[in-house]
Amino acid sequence: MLDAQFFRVWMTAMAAAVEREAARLTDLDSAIGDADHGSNLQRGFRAVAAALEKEPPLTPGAVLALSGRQLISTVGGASGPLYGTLLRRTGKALGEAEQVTPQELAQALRAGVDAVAQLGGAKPGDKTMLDALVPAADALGESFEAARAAADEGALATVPLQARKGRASYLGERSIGHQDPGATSAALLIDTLADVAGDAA
Amino acid sequence: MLDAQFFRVWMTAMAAAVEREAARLTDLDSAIGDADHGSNLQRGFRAVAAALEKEPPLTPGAVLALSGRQLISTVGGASGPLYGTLLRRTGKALGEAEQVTPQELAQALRAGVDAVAQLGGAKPGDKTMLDALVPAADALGESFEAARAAADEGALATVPLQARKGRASYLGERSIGHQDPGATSAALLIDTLADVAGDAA
Amino acid sequence: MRMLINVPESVVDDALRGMAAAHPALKVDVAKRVIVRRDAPVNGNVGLVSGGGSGHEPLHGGFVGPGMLSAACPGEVFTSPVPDQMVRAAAAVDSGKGVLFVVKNYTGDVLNFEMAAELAEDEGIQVARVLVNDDVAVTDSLFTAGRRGTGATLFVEKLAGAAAEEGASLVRVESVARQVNESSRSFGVALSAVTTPAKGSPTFDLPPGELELGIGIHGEPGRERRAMMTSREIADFAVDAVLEDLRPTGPVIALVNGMGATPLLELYGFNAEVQRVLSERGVSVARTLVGNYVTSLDMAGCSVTLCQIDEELLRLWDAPVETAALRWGR
Amino acid sequence: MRMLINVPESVVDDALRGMAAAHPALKVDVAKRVIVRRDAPVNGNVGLVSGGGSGHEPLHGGFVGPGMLSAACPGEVFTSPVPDQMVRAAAAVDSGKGVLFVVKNYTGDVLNFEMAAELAEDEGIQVARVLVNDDVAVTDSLFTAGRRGTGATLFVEKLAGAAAEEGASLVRVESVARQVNESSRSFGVALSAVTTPAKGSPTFDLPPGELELGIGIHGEPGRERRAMMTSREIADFAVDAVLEDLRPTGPVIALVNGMGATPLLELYGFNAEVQRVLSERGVSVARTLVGNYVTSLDMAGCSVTLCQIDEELLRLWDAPVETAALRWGR
Ligand SMILES: Nc1ncnc2c1ncn2[C@@H]1O[C@H](COP(=O)(O)OP(=O)(O)O)[C@@H](O)[C@H]1O
Ligand SMILES: Nc1ncnc2c1ncn2[C@@H]1O[C@H](COP(=O)(O)OP(=O)(O)O)[C@@H](O)[C@H]1O
Ligand SMILES: [Mg+2]
Ligand SMILES: [Mg+2]
Ligand SMILES: [Mg+2]
Ligand SMILES: [Mg+2]
Repeated sequence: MLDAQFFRVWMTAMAAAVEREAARLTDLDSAIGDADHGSNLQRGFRAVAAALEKEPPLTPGAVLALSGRQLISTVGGASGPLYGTLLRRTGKALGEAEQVTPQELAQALRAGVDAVAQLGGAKPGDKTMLDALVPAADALGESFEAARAAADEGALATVPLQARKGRASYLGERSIGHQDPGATSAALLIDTLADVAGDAA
Repeated sequence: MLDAQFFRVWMTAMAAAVEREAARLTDLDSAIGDADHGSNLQRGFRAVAAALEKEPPLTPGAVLALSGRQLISTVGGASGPLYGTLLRRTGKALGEAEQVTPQELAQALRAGVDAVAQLGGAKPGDKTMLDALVPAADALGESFEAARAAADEGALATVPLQARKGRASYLGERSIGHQDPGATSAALLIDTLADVAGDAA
Repeated sequence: MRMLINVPESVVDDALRGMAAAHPALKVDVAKRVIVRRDAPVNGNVGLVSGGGSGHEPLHGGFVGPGMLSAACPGEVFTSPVPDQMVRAAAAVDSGKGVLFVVKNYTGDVLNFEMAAELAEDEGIQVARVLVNDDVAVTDSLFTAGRRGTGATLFVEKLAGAAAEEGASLVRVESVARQVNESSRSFGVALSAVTTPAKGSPTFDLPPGELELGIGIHGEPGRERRAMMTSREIADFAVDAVLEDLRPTGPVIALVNGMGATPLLELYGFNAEVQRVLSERGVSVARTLVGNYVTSLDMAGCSVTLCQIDEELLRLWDAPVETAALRWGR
Repeated sequence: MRMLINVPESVVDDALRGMAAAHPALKVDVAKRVIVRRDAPVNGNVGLVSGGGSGHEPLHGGFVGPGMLSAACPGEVFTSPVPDQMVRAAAAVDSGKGVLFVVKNYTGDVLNFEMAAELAEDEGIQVARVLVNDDVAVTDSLFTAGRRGTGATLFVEKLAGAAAEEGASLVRVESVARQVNESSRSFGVALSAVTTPAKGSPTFDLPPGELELGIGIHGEPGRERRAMMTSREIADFAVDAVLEDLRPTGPVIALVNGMGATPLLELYGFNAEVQRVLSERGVSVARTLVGNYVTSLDMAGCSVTLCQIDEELLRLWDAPVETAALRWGR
């Protein structure tokens, strides 16, 4: 069972991962975007970590919902509302339970991912974060490690794609050959989840 | 004896010399000035050549006076009024004679150089065109070749000087170690005079 | 890094403090990142709010004031602001007649303004939104996020702002804004890449002697790279790209815009070429604005925006405006 | 070369054609290179004429109009104009009350305006001249050409222009101009060199990570090169350099000026630091102007100019002005 503590650790670990990977995410974004994805998420997850520390929510759902709200209020850009919605809607789907099963998380994540797709209007294959999130949500029912593998693979698979959403779409065919920054950070989010689950096991 | 034709050839040869050396003059000016001395003189001596061709003046004095007026009306910058005054006042000093001796030219050039010193307020050693013009005017009484040597030497001798006039003076000690562009073009003017005199001889 | 900054993290806050000091006619909330005209809310007037990533100055903060925007929300550099800012701005300028959000068509701006509109309506503020999407370099199709919002933003903000200043209803101000956007098209060219404070090096590598055609205002590379072109050739290319899409049937207002690092001397020279090609194409130009208005930090380059006008839009263009960056006609 | 030009030779002519198209309130004689306000000569008013090398736009042409310059004479890039232009300008604006030449203190400008003054007086025009020499980076001594004219030119042109617009006599306009110059000092910093069209490569080599302190506006290197400084450090250095020379005993107007390629976002941030150090030094700031006004083509960098004012100068500053680049208060 996964409790609020588990989710707080996940979010904090994600904040640390973003610090570590920020430059790489920004570099990816400079190739086909506007060179801010790393600093965007840095700003957001620093706020998440601070908020969770200040007043730690007591349920898994509340942890994610608070994290999502923080992202919405601090990130801006495309990734702020999208990641914010992902976490908020996943949190909402988890309800008020004090503990949740990995299966329940998988289902809730699916709801969060659907909300991202609805908000941004993207589909898998459009070279966005969904290319990592959708397969990860699918695989999470199986295991954390399967979700990690699916997310990583999904992120890598964005390289040959032509972007159809977000700034990268302005480049047309010139977006081909670069890995999508949002898919990369989404894989980081799932990787971190799997790390935390591995440590907890 | 030097006639109007001699002076027209001198001015035309100077126009050609400026075309040839413009990039070098501008480079010198970019080290301690504003990178325009070459193009300034190019603009001016093209206008001189065109004016002399259009309505060739009939006396040495008139050739130089017209040339000076052209420089004043087309060059701008520091060198426009200074070179313009040099030629105008040299021309004026030559009077209305149809032919002049090298001695008369030397005297007239001295008057022109004095006018430059008065207008710009510079003295030899200030790292300006005067560092070539003053010794050249002094040596011209002796021979054209002596004037050439004196001008070239004077221009070279500006390298170790600290500028006290013109833009280069803003640099303070950083002007040391660079040859003055105006002294360089002044040497070019005297070199050209010596060339033309050599060809005429 | 050749930047006049302290640290990348404080660039926007520093700029807002500097704006506050320079423009007493603006209320600048540095912490909350909202720039509001001092006399807001203006009784009887619709509020006009825009915003977007920083780095495009004077857009948007420089356009706040009588006759143009009521408030602006600056985001981080090249990052759209967050909904909290827009809600705060809407609350500050709403006189009860409602608020129009002017949103440049970028995924981030669209999503954040969308969330803000919902939140503001929850607070009882009537909100309408207009998307600006004028950049013909991006095809408006299912395969892109749609045309970007660039130079036309200035036209929308000026003309809708003039309507709002006259006391027009929200419906009317929105319809002016929509008409202006639909009547405007832009095309941009970069002679150099952008260096953002966060990244500290150019966002793409553009060797001297080459240029990017069809760039946006966020340091994204363009659609195509070519060997350097003359001002004349660039004007032909950009104006024709705009005209092909706009197909104006009447006079236009022209914005000949610098991307930030192109000297005004060059921009004016470019304007001469823009006017030449417009006259060759039989397009009559009612008004021309030349300058750095919708910029991309230290990018060298330019863009051309044309807005086809009718008598009413021309009247609104000539109407008084009193902002940091645009002023006339009082 | 990353320039938006046709050929280096036509840069100034092209720009003048572009100015003419953009500003119907100006009479631009492209061939003769004179920019005159359309209603000149204005009966009963002294004419105010300035000029200098091109590449400093909007200075001077952008400051022609009611309340500021009557006419401007643009030279080649970084090259002072020729006397013929100034004489023509003087003749175009003289209403019989005389003409004041505002001359930046560079050998070229000084000599050409001097010749022009003689020629204009031969034509029966009464001419006075004021030298602007505000740059504290250059020691005003026998060993230099004297302090350069930089940012204070804007103050002289605005304040003397306001006096002229009110119908003040030539003696009075000249004395305002002289007072403003004596009450103003500047200091400039470059973060990059300049590339002139004629040369096509940077006028000096400034590696990233270094800056030049005490630069002029013609791409000349400064007095000293240092490792890159923060905005805060630059503000301390520049403001202190100015204050040390000016020693103001009352309020000042501050011009926080961009050299051309520094983004407005950075300039506003720099202004915040300038205001901070001024307040730390106990100097009160009555008005602040932030923007690219006295530029050096594509140079990145900034300058600070302070002008100590009295009530009369403040009134003249606030007086209406209506030019391409400065407008307020009508
Ligand atoms: N419509 C969309 N749906 C899903 N993800 C998107 C969409 N648009 C952009 N993204 C994701 O957002 C990422 C960019 O985020 P970021 O750089 O932070 O924002 P911005 O593009 O506003 O600068 C992209 O790499 C992409 O994965
Ligand atoms: N006061 C002066 N007296 C004599 N020569 C001068 C004076 N000031 C400048 N010069 C000369 O003018 C040259 C620069 O000319 P130029 O570059 O054409 O003009 P500018 O300095 O206006 O750009 C200098 O190299 C110097 O020789
Ligand atoms: Mg981005
Ligand atoms: Mg020079
Ligand atoms: Mg962004
Ligand atoms: Mg010069």
